[in-house]
Amino acid sequence: MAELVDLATGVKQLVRDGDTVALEGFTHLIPVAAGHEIIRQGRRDLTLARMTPDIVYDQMIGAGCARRLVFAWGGNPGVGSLHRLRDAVERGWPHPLELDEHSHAGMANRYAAGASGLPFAVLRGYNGTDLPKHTAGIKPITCPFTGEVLTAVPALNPDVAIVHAQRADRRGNVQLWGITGVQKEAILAARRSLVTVEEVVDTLEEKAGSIVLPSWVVTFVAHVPGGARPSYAQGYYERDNGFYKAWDAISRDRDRFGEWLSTL
Amino acid sequence: MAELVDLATGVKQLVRDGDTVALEGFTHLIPVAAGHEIIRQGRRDLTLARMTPDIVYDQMIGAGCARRLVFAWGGNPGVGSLHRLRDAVERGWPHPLELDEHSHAGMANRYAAGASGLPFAVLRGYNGTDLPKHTAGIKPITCPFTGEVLTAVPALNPDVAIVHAQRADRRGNVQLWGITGVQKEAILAARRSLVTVEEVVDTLEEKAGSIVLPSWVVTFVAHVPGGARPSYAQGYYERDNGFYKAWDAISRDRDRFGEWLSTL
Amino acid sequence: MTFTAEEMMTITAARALTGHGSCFVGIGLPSLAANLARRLHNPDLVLIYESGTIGAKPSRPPLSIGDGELATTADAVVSVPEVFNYWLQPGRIDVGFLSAAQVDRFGNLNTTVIGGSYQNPAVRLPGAGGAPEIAASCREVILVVRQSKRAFVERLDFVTSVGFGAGPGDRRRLGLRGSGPVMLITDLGVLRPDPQTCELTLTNLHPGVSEDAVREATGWALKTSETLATTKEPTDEELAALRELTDDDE
Amino acid sequence: MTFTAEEMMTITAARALTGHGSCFVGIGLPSLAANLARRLHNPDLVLIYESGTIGAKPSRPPLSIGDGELATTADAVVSVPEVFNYWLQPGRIDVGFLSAAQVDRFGNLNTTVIGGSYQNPAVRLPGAGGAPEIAASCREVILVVRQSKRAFVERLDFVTSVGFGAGPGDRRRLGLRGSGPVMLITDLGVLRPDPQTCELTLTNLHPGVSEDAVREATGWALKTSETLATTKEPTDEELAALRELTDDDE
Repeated sequence: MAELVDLATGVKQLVRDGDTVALEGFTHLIPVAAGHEIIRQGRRDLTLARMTPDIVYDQMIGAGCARRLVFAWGGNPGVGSLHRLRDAVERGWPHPLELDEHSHAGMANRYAAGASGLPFAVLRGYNGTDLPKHTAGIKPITCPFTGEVLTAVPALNPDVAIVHAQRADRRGNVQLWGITGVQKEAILAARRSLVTVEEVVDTLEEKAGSIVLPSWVVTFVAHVPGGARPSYAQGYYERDNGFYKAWDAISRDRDRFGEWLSTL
Repeated sequence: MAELVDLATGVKQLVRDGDTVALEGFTHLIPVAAGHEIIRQGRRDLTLARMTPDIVYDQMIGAGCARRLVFAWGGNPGVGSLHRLRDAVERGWPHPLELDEHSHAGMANRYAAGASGLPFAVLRGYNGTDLPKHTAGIKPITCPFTGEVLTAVPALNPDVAIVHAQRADRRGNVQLWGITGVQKEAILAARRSLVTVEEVVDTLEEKAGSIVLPSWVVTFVAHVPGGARPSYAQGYYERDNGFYKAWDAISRDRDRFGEWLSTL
Repeated sequence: MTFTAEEMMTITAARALTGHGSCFVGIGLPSLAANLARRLHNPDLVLIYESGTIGAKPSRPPLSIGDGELATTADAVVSVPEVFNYWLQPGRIDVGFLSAAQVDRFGNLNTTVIGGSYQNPAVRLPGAGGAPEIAASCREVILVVRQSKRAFVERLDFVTSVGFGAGPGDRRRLGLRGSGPVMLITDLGVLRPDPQTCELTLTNLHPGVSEDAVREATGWALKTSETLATTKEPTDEELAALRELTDDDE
Repeated sequence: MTFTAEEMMTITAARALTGHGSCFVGIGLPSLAANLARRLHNPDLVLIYESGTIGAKPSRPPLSIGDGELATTADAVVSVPEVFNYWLQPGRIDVGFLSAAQVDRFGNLNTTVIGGSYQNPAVRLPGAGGAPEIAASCREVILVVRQSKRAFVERLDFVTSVGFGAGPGDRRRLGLRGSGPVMLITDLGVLRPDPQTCELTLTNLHPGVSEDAVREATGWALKTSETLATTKEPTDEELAALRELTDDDE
């Protein structure tokens, strides 16, 4: 059963240097506060996995937490580049960043295979692209019935998955709704997990479009209101589009980024 | 976009002799009325697919509609045998029935592969059992990353999928809730589809735990209140456990079954 | 209170769920036993039915694995592909409960055909359902079968679900990741796999049952554990709870 | 009304969705054009975003593909694995809309790296996202790229998504089941694949644009269709609807 802890304790107990850590949330419910806590705790050499690294991963990469990035799309949605990610890849600052690069379909299937206890997933994907030349985890696989050649990608089983949700009950059952992305798969694929939530309630009420992650598949739940800002939490707060735009200027410059980091 | 039709028209337009037809609904929302209409229209040589053939398939087999059964568990839940199914398999009455026999996990994955446009699915299953000796669609497949040997099953893409749902709107969008089984996969895997519904409403209201099948992936919707009886439709009526028990006696005997059939 | 062999079997099955977190439940006696365990000594036991209901808390034992009350009381209702792929297959469920028409000394099960051939069987049984993957993937499996020479056979007519296959090492060779059967509960006693040979061996007699009676109801040369014990009689509390559950049943 | 090249491009893209049933929408101009089409001439167009929102009906173009309004107005919200596996991959979506930093004469796209090597690129772009599978699986693909020599290149620095590969027959050889790019809409005109060679060929000039201007903004020896036409100017209705949509945007 999931234990209710504070954010610092949850991160400290779960995230170790060198771990593969997935912070998921597809535009919605991005666990930003947990990412900041990982920065504050000074974690290093992480393999950071995420379908769409956005500004929280830009921050973690700029802060020097990451050795490797597992991803499909790294940008500031609707704004432009992730400048800390680019600085790491293009100029090795603050240190070089290895890439394990996939497509969205590939990443989604990697998590789904991980959640399913399978070593790989099969999809129609990557054929004719240059990705298989640079990403080891893309291989052909032949259908034993039709002979058709498809693509296999390896399961992604993070050491730690972290997601943000709208609410949990006191027993640690977690409920989220709206765009729920690949969060269920990330939690079920991971060895350990942390869910930050807007609210802890006595009883989860029914809610259309919601999914529930039962307490017994979650390690820790932490009450972190606003923990998804500047992304949004449907029913709680809107996306802070202004900050996404402001991040472009903050992150372009190493010194301005350093100033931002010192305030964290 | 799905067209609203009456049941007889829907079945007539979609189901042809020799088709592979899947009537799905896992205990809940079994499309019994549609099965009866197939019997009345005298369809023959059907390949009937269903995870859990229960009394509606017993009736269709007894009526001589089926040449082949694709399934995982054929019984009268909580009661016992399906006597018409047994009579067909054990004594070839009214004519022999070929079996394409899987496990639940295998059938669920076959539909999921079908819905995904893949020729096969991968699972941990069947190893050490006698099923692969008798079912052609069970083959080993090797993980290209770990070398582990798993099991592949072929996609199931019915010519026609038929399901029952609580309601649809006038544009043909379908909503169902409660235990939703493998219905979405069956509809998405099929070439053509029919959904019978308890109610046709102007607008679908939000409903916790519901799934929506958009109109553009459904061929026909037919308004058939009570169309899942004697199974149940959550929010509309309960399971008629008495009929499931009564079916045991009706179906044991060819003559009593014939009498029942003549009243259909 | 006096009790029947059937009640002793169900209560033994319920007791076997002590300390377990989650249970993949088939219909019939397993469902009854799992619901009894929730009422008696394991209120937090998570029941998972293959209809996709996770954490169901039915007030009465359901007649089928897809009863409406399972959905309305569940923590989560997921699709059938999801319950098998995301929940059962990865081995995250502690206990699977299975029954069968035939069981052999290695806990392999037949629910497919009896007699004749596969194509032309004397008796066609319902088939596999979820059993092969429950037997493969749950961390532990508890078997519940009424004991008779017809059911406890030297050789299965069909292997639907694997216990220990042909003996030690077979589960690993077959890639089955759960540890397999930990006990076979019958209306006469309890058999457990021998740690060396994996052969199901008599470890418990239910009260009033003789070793000979068990032997006569077994189709193979049954071995008896050196530490053969007698099952504790059902307590009044256990019997009362069980009867309350079954009285509800029509 | 007067109009900008950007407006002409967006309106051309919206017009291209006439008669289509469903559209897999990326963020930015594709989303704007798809929402414009819904307002103008295709109110039933089903918009599918890779965030899992199927049948979204946003009142204003979303800033990101995961905006809350997409979920609250959608017919169905599904998981990200499901939107790719059950909805995109089987080829049930009519049109995919894609843009890119680089495009070549066969409509192949680069959104990964520019200059240097993959390991040490001069410019690291965001990467593939959903594009490779959108390009592979939608029945048709519409490309929208602002035209310049930097973007319209002889040779891509990286193939992220496949149009026609190296030419006729390549899509079939690669197992890509959609029919590939049907048009490339730019701020200067429209290119369509030649039916024989698959090479993108100039078929339309936007009003006031010369063939030479297009040629100069193209990094390969651009061919012109024998039936070169001029794009119809935006109507007042089209411009009004577009400006209403973009004025809403912060």
